[in-house]
Amino acid sequence: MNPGLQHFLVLSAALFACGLLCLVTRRNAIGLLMGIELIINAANINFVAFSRHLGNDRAGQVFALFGIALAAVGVTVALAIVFALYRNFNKSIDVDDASRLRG
Amino acid sequence: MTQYPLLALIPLLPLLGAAYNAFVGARMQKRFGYAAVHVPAILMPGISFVITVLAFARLVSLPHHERVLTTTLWSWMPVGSVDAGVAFLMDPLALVMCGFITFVGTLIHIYSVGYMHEEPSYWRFFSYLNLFMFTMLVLVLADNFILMFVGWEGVGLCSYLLISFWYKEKKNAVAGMKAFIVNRIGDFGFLLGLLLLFWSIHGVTGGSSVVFRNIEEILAQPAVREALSSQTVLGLSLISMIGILFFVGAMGKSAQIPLYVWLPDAMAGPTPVSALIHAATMVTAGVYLVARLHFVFALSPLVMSWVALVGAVTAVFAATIGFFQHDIKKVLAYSTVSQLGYMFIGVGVGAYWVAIFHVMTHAFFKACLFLGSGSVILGCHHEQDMRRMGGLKKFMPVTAWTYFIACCAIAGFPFTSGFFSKDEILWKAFDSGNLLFPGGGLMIWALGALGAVCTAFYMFRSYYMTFTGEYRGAHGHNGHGGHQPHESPRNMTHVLVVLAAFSLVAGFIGLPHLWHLPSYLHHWLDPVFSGSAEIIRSAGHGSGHEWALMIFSVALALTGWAFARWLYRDNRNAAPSRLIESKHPLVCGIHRLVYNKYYVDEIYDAVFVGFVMWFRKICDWIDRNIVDALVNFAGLFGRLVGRVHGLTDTHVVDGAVNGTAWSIASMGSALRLVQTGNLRTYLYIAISGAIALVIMNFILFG
Amino acid sequence: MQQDLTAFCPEIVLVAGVLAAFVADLFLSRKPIKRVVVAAIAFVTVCGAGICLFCPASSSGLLFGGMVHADAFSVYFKALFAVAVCAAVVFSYFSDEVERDRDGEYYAILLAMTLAMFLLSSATNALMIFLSLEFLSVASYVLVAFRRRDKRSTEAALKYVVYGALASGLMLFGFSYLYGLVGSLDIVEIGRGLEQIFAGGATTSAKLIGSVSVMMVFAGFAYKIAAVPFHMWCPDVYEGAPTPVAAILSVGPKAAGFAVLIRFLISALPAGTIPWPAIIGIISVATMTLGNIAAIHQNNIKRLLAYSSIAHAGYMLMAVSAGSPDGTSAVMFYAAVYMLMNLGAFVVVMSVRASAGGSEEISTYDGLSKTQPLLAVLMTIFLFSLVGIPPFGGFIGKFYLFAALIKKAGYWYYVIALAGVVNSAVSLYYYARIIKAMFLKEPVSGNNIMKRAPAAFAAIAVILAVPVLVLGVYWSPLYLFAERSTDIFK
Amino acid sequence: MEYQTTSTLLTWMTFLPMIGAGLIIGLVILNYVFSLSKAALDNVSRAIAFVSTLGVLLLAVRLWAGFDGNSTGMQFVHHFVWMRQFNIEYFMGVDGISITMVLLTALITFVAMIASVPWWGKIEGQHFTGKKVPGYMVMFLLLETGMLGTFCALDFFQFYIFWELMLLPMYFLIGIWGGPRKEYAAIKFFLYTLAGSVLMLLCMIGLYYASGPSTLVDGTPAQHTFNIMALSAMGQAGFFAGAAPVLGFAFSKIVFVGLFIGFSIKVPMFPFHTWLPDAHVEAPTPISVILAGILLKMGAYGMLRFNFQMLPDAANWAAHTIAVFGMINIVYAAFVCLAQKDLKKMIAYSSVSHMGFVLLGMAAMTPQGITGAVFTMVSHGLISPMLFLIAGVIYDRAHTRDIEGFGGLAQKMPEYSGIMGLAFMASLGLPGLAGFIGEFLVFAGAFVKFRLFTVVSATAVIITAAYYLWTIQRMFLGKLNDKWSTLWDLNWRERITLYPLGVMVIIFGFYPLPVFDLMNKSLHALMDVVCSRI
Repeated sequence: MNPGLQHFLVLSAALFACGLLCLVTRRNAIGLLMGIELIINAANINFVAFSRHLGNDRAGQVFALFGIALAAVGVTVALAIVFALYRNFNKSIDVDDASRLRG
Repeated sequence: MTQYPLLALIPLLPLLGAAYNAFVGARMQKRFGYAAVHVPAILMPGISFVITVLAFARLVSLPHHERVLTTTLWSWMPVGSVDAGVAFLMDPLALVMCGFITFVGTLIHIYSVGYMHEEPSYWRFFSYLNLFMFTMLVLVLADNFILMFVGWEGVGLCSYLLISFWYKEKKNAVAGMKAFIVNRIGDFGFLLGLLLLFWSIHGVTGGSSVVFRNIEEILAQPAVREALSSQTVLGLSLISMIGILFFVGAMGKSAQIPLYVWLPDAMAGPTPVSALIHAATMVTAGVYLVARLHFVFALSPLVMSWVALVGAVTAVFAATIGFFQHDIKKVLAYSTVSQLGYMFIGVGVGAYWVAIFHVMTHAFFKACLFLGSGSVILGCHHEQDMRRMGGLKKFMPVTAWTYFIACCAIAGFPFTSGFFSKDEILWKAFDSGNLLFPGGGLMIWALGALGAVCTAFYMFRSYYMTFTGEYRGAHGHNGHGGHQPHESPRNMTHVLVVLAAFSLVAGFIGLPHLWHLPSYLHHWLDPVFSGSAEIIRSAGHGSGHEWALMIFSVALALTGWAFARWLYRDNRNAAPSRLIESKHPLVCGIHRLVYNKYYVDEIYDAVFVGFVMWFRKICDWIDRNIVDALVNFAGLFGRLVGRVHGLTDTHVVDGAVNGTAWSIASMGSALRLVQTGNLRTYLYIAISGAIALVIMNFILFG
Repeated sequence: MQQDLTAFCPEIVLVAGVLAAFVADLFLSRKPIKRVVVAAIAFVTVCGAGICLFCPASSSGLLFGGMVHADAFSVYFKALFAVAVCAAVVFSYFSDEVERDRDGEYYAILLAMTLAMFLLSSATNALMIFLSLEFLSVASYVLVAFRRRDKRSTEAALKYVVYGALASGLMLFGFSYLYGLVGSLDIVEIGRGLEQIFAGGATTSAKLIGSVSVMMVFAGFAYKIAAVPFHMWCPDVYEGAPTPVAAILSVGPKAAGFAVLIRFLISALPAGTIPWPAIIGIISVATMTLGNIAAIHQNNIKRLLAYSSIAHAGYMLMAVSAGSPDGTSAVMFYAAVYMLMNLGAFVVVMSVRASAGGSEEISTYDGLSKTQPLLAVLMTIFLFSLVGIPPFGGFIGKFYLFAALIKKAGYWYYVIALAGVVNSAVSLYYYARIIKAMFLKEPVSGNNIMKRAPAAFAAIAVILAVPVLVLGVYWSPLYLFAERSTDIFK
Repeated sequence: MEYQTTSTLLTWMTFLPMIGAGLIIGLVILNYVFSLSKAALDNVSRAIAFVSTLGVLLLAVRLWAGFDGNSTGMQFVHHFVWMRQFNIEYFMGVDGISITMVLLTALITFVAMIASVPWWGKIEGQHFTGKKVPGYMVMFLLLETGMLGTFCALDFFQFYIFWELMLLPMYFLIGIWGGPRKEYAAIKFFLYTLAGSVLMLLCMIGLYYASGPSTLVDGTPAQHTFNIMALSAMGQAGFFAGAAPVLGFAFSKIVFVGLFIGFSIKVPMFPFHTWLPDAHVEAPTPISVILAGILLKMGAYGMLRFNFQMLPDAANWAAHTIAVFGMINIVYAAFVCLAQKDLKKMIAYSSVSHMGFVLLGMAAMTPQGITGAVFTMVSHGLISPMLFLIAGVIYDRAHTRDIEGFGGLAQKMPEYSGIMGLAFMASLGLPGLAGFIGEFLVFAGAFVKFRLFTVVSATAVIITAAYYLWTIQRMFLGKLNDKWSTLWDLNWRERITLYPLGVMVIIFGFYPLPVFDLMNKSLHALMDVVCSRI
């Protein structure tokens, strides 16, 4: 049987959960970015599923497209910053090292 | 109520004198010598005395029942029904008081010219003396309670200033402070009595006043009297509570039993001060108050008997202490306390005019005694201990004779003023009918009689110890070299002679009715006390009793004199010294007890002063540690400020520290721990925060 | 369509400015006058955008098919952003923290951020909101990370990026569900749809999803205004970022966040749906209290100002929770006054930092009244205004916040007002610590060899201090402007 | 009720010091251009401050001459609309209640001004009168503006602005020119008063929104108002009784308590009084003079003007508790005075005790009680400055305030001991001096309503006498402590400040009529308002 709306929602919820989990557990900066990507793509899936469910309402798909674009933008900037992190924190992109600002 | 503007001058002149000496005195003394100081100082009370005589003449010319002169300067406290004004009133009672105050005051001013002649701050002494005259005259001439209260505490202030006149010694300052504070306790009672009287009248009649005459008229109405005696406060009827409170004020000022402790210490002041303030004038203010408020006291038999009883007990108690005192001024001080007890007996049994009579006569002979002791002290170069005097009759004949006459007067030898006034008081006590319990009069009379014996004994003891026998002075032996005691200068001895004369003559204006001779003073004071005359009932003893009592009191005086003469004349008799060294427990115990004034001072210090000092420490600790800490936002501020400011101030920080269990500051530092700087903890908190938001949304808003 | 463009002219000017800045940076690279030219361009464009705002066409209505609503509400906020960025351009120019060689890009990105703020404050479509929010965040990530060789700047940027990404991811996810429920992206339709769901007997699961998704969307906004559960990034970023960036961050994006939050709450969540005033009230109390209490123990001045900005976000949220037109105008008025005070304070921080060799400890302020009296007086004006003491503007702002609350006269509103009052009293303490250091302490011997900071900082601070003082006494024009622009409720 | 502008005297009086302050600031800025010598700058700023305070004093005399004692309405009104949106008006006026306070402020500030000038005798080391004089004078003048504004303001918003305007200069005056623990004292003072006034802000807004319709001065109608006169009329007409309950309690009670706490911190009342001793001990002498002379009266004035005039029903409800706190103030502070070692701290606690009389008198709400309370404010306003000047004199010479450290000063400084004796006697309420009249009237007034409290408070009369006399005895009488053999007597500057106050204390002791004439009518009108509520 072809997948209905619920299946997509379950998939996106799962993706969302993985993203959150990945964000919280990963020590590696790149790993965090992956988590972020997962969350945004989960939302995109949602949008596409709903636009299909609402009778091919194009707004959802447009939103998904923008979502992808903005995800890309976000990741590029994040990678630039991770690169700066790499250079400044003697070759380590471990997030826990970068915790000197506290209190 | 005839207007008599000169009245205002009587108190204002001494004030002028005081101001002159206070501001200009020091320079005048330096430039023009002592005369520039004491001449105006003496002149002012002198003129007041002259004006009093003029007022007397004016009063006599008025018909018997309208003998009141008044003058109002300005309205002082026109608030609500308190209509107190700066107004003076001269009625026969005030005239008598004003008369002997100005007369004795002027004499003592003259006397102190001699006594204080080498004192550097001479001007300060006379300015205080004049200030005292001003406050005493304001007290006596005031026509309302509040102006009287100004005089009342004003004399307290002047006695404080004069007692600690030689402030270089710490004990004088302490004595002055003690006098002021004990007086202040009395004034506390006076104030409460005044307020209770004012508002209870206001409660009953809707309108009230602080002027004596208005209150007397209001209290004359039977409805008001019945209402005041029916309503009760703290179990006592209203009128008796008012009476007791006023009597507390009188006790404070006139040194009766509980509040007499300041008078013996007040002897630390110069002798003219003791004579003027602590013998003749100020201490009689209490008696004057009770006499002035006769219409209040007469209404309540309970208060009458209470006053009489306190008077009697004080008379005997103070007299016994007088037995073993060595300091001549202390003996006289205790005799003053005991004589005041007699005056209060007189007022307590309703014989107001007799009490005032005794006040007047006492003013004369007690002033004479004190001034006599002053000239003795001056003669023996500031030696006050009788054991180191003796045989001064040879060196100071005039002082000796005047001292002897005054002793006879105070002991009550026949035909002396003391005899007439004290005997009349004892008779009125014996004959009084309206004390609470029927036998009351007799008991009061008995105490009075016992007191009379003791008075005679210790007075003549002091006479014989100082004036007879040989001179035991430390400087040089009898008859050659060293500092011989010398007679005081003329201006002092003349005053002594005048006073001695008056203490003999003064008795004749108040002759007892028994001798069917006109008693001018009784007739003169009658209109003042007519208000409560019908309430005072006598027990109706016949004149036979009066004769018997008169003879008995003369006998008492003679026995007292004989005993003293036997024990102390030319101190040949060894009995007194044996008594002191005796090892017998009972005798030795009693002697030490009486000699140390029944340890009353020590008890007061331990109980009252001790409590106050302890309680102040508690309050201070509470203030610093509990109130300060609790209020500082639950320790936020204190602990925070303490730590951040690096203060080591133990009080503040300790207090704040123990109040910090849940202080905001400690929460603040907890928050800093949460901000670990670790990115993942941030994300974790963000996500849990979102989840918490969602859950809260459901729980609270379903 | 043509009519839309004329209304869109402020944004167009900004786009032109961004492009001009980038082009100028490329062509004039490595020439000394480049800095001046680019800065001038930036300044001119922002002023141009500000002026265009007030031409008649600008507040005409829904543009680009409902994506953007150029109404008086957004015009007010755009004017605010214009002023803020003008000041930012000037003090960035004089600040030594912005690397001289690369500051061409700095101004370009700054203009981009302004554009993002303009869009965010007028976005009425979910897509537009997400797009402008993401655009704003990205621009501010780059600015925070601008000092490439500085460890703290990088660390701050990292935290900002990851935290921001998570928050916007949450918001996106929330929007997706809202879209699914309501079928439209326009917040007004969303509002109508939600109203039907919550009013009509729709299934409880729909209500559940509705409220969860709204909460997620709210998470996005809360991150932007640094409200309590999502404030963790704020102290670290403000401390790490270069001071001019921290200054503009504490004012620009925060005000934009409030604009979009208010717009979303008012239009997307009408009365029947979610009781958002209560939720916002609870969050405001939590934000205020945390901001104030955490600020007490700070020794770094920028970190202290960060917590103070969180506390002020809490005060503004307090008025938002009132939900009445008064509340909104109070927030807008307070946003303007807060912008002035906070920028002023940051300018003084920059000046002291410049003259004290980069130290940001409060102890460097010891005895400032002796070494630089003018700065000390200006800082006192700003700090006492931040506390809300009458003769200054801050008090009037706070007065309106409390007035809005008490006018609602609900039991909980009094509790929130009481919390606000206690917090502003507590806030005195940490502000006064700085004043105490400046006036009551003697300058540490080391400090008084301070080299003179650029006079421009003092000039800017004076320019900002004057309105703070004037607003304390005569504030009706600004209040009228704020009141007129709450028309979205009519 | 319409109050059209009748005279701008009060505005001139209030803002003259601010103009002076502006001049000094202008002078300081000019100093950057062509720098004068420090001494010249100091002296010019002292001159400006002196002229401004003198100007205010002359205007105050003009006010006293023009004030008509037997009208209960507002006089010297200056009234115009300030902020139309929130119906905020600039409304200045003075009536029986505030006239005495305005005159007292003008006088005491002038005396404090003279005390701030360095005395021409020997100055050793960094005396506070030599340190940063322009800043001191600016703060001093701003403080005076704040105080005068607070007493004359009749618009609640304007009152609140002046009330807080007074805080800033005070913080700096204590903080910069104070004694060793000045920071602690300054921040404590600021925080306590701010906490109180922040509560007042809420009550103010609550009252505003609960107030009914009224018209502004230029006739435009307004649904709510800050105008105190209008609010009082509404309060007396029982308008606030109908307002919605707040936090579960009746509106007027909550507003009463809020305002009362704000004012009682200033009075200071028992639990909130701990800031006063610290502030006094650390503040320089002239600032202590102003703090004790005027700032404490603001709290009491505020209670009269707001708590009693606007919310009479709540006033009756709370009268009993206020009396209890008044009693505690009197007795507790008297005992704490006994335990103090520092002269200035002792005087501070005695101020707390005296302000307890004001509370007791106000709570009694009888004609004698309220007149006594306001007269105590006036007499304490004269006596406590004298006491602090005296403490200042000895501190300037010996640089220590420890009472035990002295002894036998009367020999070295007779004139000083004389004036000190007068001040101490007046303070312990000796009849014939100003202190007694207020005390007696308060006792008379309070006796009929709270008999027990009055009796307990009356015992404090004894304790007050005890600690004053004990201080005199330890400091002035007894053997001269040789350490102080080099002290010199009063110099002319100290005489100028002390003798006028001493003369006034004596005059008002014997002839208080002028003060009663000024305030009796209005106070009794206020009293009738509150009493008619029982």
